[in-house]
Amino acid sequence: MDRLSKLLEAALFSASRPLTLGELRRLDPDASEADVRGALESVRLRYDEGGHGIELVHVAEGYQVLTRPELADMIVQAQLVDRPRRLSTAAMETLAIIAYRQPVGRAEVEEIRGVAVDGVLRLLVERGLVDVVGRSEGLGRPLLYGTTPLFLELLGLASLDELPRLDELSVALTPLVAVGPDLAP
Amino acid sequence: MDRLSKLLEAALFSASRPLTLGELRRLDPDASEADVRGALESVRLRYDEGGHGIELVHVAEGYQVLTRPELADMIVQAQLVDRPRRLSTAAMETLAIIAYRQPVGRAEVEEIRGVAVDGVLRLLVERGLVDVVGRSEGLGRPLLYGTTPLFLELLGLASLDELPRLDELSVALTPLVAVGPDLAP
Amino acid sequence: MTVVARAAVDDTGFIVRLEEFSGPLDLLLTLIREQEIDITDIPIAQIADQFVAAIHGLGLNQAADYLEMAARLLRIKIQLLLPRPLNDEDWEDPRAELVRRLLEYEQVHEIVGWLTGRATLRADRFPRGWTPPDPERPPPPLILDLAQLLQTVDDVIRAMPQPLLHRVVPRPLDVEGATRRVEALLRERGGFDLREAFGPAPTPADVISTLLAILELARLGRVRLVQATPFGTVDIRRGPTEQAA
Repeated sequence: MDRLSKLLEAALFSASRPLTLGELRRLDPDASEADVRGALESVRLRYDEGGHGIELVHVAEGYQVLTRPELADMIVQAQLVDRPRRLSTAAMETLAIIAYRQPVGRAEVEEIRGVAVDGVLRLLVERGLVDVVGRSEGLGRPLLYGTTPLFLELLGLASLDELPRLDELSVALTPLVAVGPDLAP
Repeated sequence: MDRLSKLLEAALFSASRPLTLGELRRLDPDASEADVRGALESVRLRYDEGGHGIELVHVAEGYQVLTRPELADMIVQAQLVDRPRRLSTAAMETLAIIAYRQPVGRAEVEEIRGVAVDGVLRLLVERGLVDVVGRSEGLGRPLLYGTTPLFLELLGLASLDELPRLDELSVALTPLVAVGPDLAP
Repeated sequence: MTVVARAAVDDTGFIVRLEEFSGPLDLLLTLIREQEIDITDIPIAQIADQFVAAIHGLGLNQAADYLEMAARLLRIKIQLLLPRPLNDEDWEDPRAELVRRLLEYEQVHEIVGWLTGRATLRADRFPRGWTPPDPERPPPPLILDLAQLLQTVDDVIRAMPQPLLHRVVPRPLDVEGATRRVEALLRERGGFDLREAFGPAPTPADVISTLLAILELARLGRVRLVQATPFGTVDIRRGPTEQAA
């Protein structure tokens, strides 16, 4: 491996989260973006072709080294690592609505789910999956919520663009993305 | 890499601590201790001879994959390891009270939050968000705290005047403004 | 109906299985799916009764969100029962808004399924478990944002332990009053139509309060709810109830 690839590999190992291209470039001020991309590619190839148990993944607008999925069962069975806990349906529904309608206020989420969401929303913020991204101009200037990079990371998505488009869903309806105080189509 | 080496690599990568030979053997009940030692050796050689930025290290508690020490400085300098941090809820609450009531003494903050704030207050001073701005005329002449220029900088505010006035905040604030003349910013 | 069989009410009548459904729309959609009903042509009378029975059976009859939906369904049911002039072009199907919400919710459901699938796949790939301990170096960059600060100001003020801040809000639901009204009607007549119980020009709060009162009285075995025909009116009668609703 060349020097830059080696450095990138070490940096990706040291960080507990995906690193963006911009962050990786900070490792070597002399390296161009193309250099960094090339070095990342060489790390990726090395893992893939050398039959490694880890791989380089493009996720959450950055890059991260993760173990290969086919090894998970054996590692869990050996009780060396636990799988992350699943979110409740209530939390997933709230997350789904925020993902598609962000920035979105609590009232709109409650309108769609038909229940109060205070507790669930607080949990999602505490877990770092959702965050306050601003305030609406509307009455009482309610807080607006959006998803975080950790949300993408835990779903293995490179960006929000990878979420299924609404017209790809089997339940066709007026676009959820059309943000408005009035939800009527 | 053979199957066992691949599995060892993934387990060593994902475990939160060094793994002993005994733990590694749990990954494959059919593997002998010699098999595991052999596979570990092949992982070690792979890292050393392939010019990787990581290495397999045998420490007192077991085996671990670590980044190579000579790369550590560059990674630290690029400040990639840490996630930018947010303040805890406790710190944020204390900061919010100080921002709106400054100059304010510790006792008053504690009265509002209903808990002791020594530790949190010290943290805010250490992080340069809050500082002692004077002494009260009251009994014991307690220290008074206020926010710093760094506080404004992190919020992107030019001056304290740009903090939204309390009466612009949500409806929940209204009664407070009514009962406490001393709460106005 | 399997929905009701899945849960039981505990002795106190307290909500025991709220987590079974993520909300009233979830329960409603489950009812509709189990019976393979066309979502755009919901037999409201039937579904409304099943919904009321289900929330009662699940011990959800004290959860405001479910009660609100129950009241909404009963209102639609009543609207559909009202005679309407022939060839009335302005007539709007009272179910339309409910159908829209159900479809929207179904879409959310589908997204949840997709997200859950992705999360499950991702859960099989582990990040590095051990990361280096912090050496001696400046603390990581701090994030501070105004929205969060403002939210915190809200939270602090809401949580302030000062009795001065208490504000008395008139309780919108008056279950006690509704209970007295229903009991008075019962004493007077021994049985009456559900709509009479709501009183003249009821507000949504009146409807919910009345519904809550009737369900509570039914639970205590003091009234019996009878529906003679599938699309008929619901009668409230004095006497023990063998089967709730």
